[in-house]
Amino acid sequence: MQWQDPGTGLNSIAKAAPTARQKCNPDVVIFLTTKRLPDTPWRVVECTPMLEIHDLACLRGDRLLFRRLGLSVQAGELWRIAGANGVGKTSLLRLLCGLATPDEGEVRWQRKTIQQERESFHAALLYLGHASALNDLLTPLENLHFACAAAGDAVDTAACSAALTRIGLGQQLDLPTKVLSQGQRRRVGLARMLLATQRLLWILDEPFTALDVAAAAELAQVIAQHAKAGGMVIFTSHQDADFGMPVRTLDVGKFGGAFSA
Amino acid sequence: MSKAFIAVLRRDLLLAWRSRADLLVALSFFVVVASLFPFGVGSDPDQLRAIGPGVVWVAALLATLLALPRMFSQDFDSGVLEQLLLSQEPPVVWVSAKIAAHWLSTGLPLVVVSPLLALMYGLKPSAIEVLALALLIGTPILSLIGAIGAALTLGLRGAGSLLALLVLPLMVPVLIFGAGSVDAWASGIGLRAHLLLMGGGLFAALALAPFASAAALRITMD
Amino acid sequence: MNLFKFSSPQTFYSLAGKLAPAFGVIAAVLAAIGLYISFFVAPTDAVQGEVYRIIFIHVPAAWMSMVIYLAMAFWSAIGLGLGTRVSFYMSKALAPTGALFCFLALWTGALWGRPTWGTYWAWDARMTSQLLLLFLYFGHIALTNAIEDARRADKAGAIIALVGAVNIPVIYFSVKWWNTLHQGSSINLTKISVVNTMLIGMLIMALAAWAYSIAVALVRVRSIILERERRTEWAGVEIAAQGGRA
Amino acid sequence: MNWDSLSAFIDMGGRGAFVWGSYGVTLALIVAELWTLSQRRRDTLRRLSRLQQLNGDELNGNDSQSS
Repeated sequence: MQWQDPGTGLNSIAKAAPTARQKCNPDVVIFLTTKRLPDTPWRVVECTPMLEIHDLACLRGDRLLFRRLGLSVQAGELWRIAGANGVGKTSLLRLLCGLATPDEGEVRWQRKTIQQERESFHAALLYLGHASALNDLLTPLENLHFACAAAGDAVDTAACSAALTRIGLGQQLDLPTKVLSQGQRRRVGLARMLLATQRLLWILDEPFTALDVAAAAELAQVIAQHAKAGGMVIFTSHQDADFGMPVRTLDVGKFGGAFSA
Repeated sequence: MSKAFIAVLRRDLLLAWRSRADLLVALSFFVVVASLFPFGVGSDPDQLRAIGPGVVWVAALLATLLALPRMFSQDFDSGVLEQLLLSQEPPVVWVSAKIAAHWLSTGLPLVVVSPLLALMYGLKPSAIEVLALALLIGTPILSLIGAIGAALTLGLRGAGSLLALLVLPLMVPVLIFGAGSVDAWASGIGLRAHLLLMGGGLFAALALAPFASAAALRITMD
Repeated sequence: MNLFKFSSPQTFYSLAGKLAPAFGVIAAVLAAIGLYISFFVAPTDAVQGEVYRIIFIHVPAAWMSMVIYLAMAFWSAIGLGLGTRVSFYMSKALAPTGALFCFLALWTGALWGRPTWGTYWAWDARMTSQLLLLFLYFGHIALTNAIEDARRADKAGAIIALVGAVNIPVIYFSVKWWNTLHQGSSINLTKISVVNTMLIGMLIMALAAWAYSIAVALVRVRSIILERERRTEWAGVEIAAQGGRA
Repeated sequence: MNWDSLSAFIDMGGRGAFVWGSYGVTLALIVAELWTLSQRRRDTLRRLSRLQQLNGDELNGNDSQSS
């Protein structure tokens, strides 16, 4: 288990700072925040996690889904959110994105809460939810192009159709999305990932659902590539996939509510 | 104009075009409701001329109301709204685009068809112009106010009737000045005051309603 | 189980429990004095006769319905701005009483109108705005009840209360404009020659209505707080203590 | 004192129905509101303490995770 004790998360970082000063080279490590101390000639590098979750609690109606949930994610890490149905995996992902407000605790992106840093956080975030975010009357190409443009990515139609062709939807570019199968719809999301590699944090809700073996392998490869390039991926999944790299696991069930009034 | 605004506006207009059959239904509703009144109140030309502007306005109000749930519900169900909320742009930008697209696809056709109905009610050509002008200024206000209600009632059971209860009282001032402008013009008082007030109302609604709708959408999605 | 450590609902709960009876007593005393003045001190009106005595409830009810809506908007703004849950609870607790006074203003207005102007209902600016205000109350209550998620209901209710409050002056002004333009029913509401005792009676009745509204809202907010804060430790204790007696 | 007798008081100068109609409905609605308020408090307490008991039983047994 990699999750930190939420109460002491920041303290342990502060304590770790002296060692970091000796070991890290500020010019090499990209994803670390650097700070100049007032009385010292050198810069102190604090090995800060990019995304920190502190003491998070989530209520759904009358049920307490989880509480005191803590997690810190650093660049290059791959996290799988595990837990049985209904423990609040999707709720957790929505909290991480800032779509929902936590009942307690907070989510921090580069040391600031995601509410304070909304714009820069959302610029660095790709979230693919349970719903496909596709409109049935538009073609996959139109859907993908709109998704990129609405998110604020400058991606032209050619790049969109190239991405769709690469993941095997080259024949369906100009068909309405309603004729696509579930797996094909999911592939549009895969294409969106290919076009969002510059976004550091990917949060994916059940990305493997409805994908066939080949597409699932391709997805695993895309995810692993993103993490190896310094990105972060947090996902939920019921299937096992081979990423060719270590996957850390957070079991939401362990933070389950002790009561449900 | 921002990228997200253009993207949302273009997409929503494209979608409106692809589902134009639905829009025609709302437009036919407008025409049918407005043509029902003579059967209820009789066909006395003077009376019809007197109630004409009001009838057209009430029908426009109801037709707008009928089309309002469509503004967000499809995107709510399909997850597009979630994606839009995660956009870098502040929500008010794309909410404005959605309201604009909604008015262009449902409000503007009402304005275009209204002279036809006014003719059926025996309004003079100049009165018809006044009515169309008032609708042109007034229907965007209806869409703007309606957007708040549509965002608040998103995904609720009985959203349609709840929406009507919420927004119709708020739309009364628009109805008063919209229908009143024709009377004012006909009685020689002049249009200026009415149109200025409606224009002011439009600016106020433009300045406030998108923010209120954006806040309402955030609350609904939370 | 000290998870939701917000003290303010708890403090407010006990504060409301202490204040509500006090305001209830004030309301009862003021109403008694007000009723005595309205029936036994205030003289018969020269023009309208005895029927004008309806204004001792009509006018305070109309005032109250407006004041309560504004109070709801005020609490809503505070709730949205500061995120204090108690503000939302107060806003919700005030709505039914506001709707009640709004209906009473309409009802007594109609009963006053019939003998005075020969009609129960006139499309008069004040009565029409009052009717629209009643619709605003209905909309608010219906919306907050239709939303199952309590937090969403709080905030959605707050937004519609604020939008409504912004619209109230617009509605009143437009209805007045419409009324003067159409000249359909010009009713002069100030036909009574107001004497001092009438004014004092009306003011005392209005104060009684204020005290009553505060008392009722405080009692209602206590139920709402218990319902919504039931997961907290203190509410659990309170429920266990009071529930046995209920 | 405005009234010669009780019947004059009730008659209200011939407008008794309107005056008492107003005051009566006001009184009735206020009584109804107070009654629903006390009912509401009692119902809330009863329901919540019932839930509390149920929940206590559940905690002593196995905490279920299904939704």
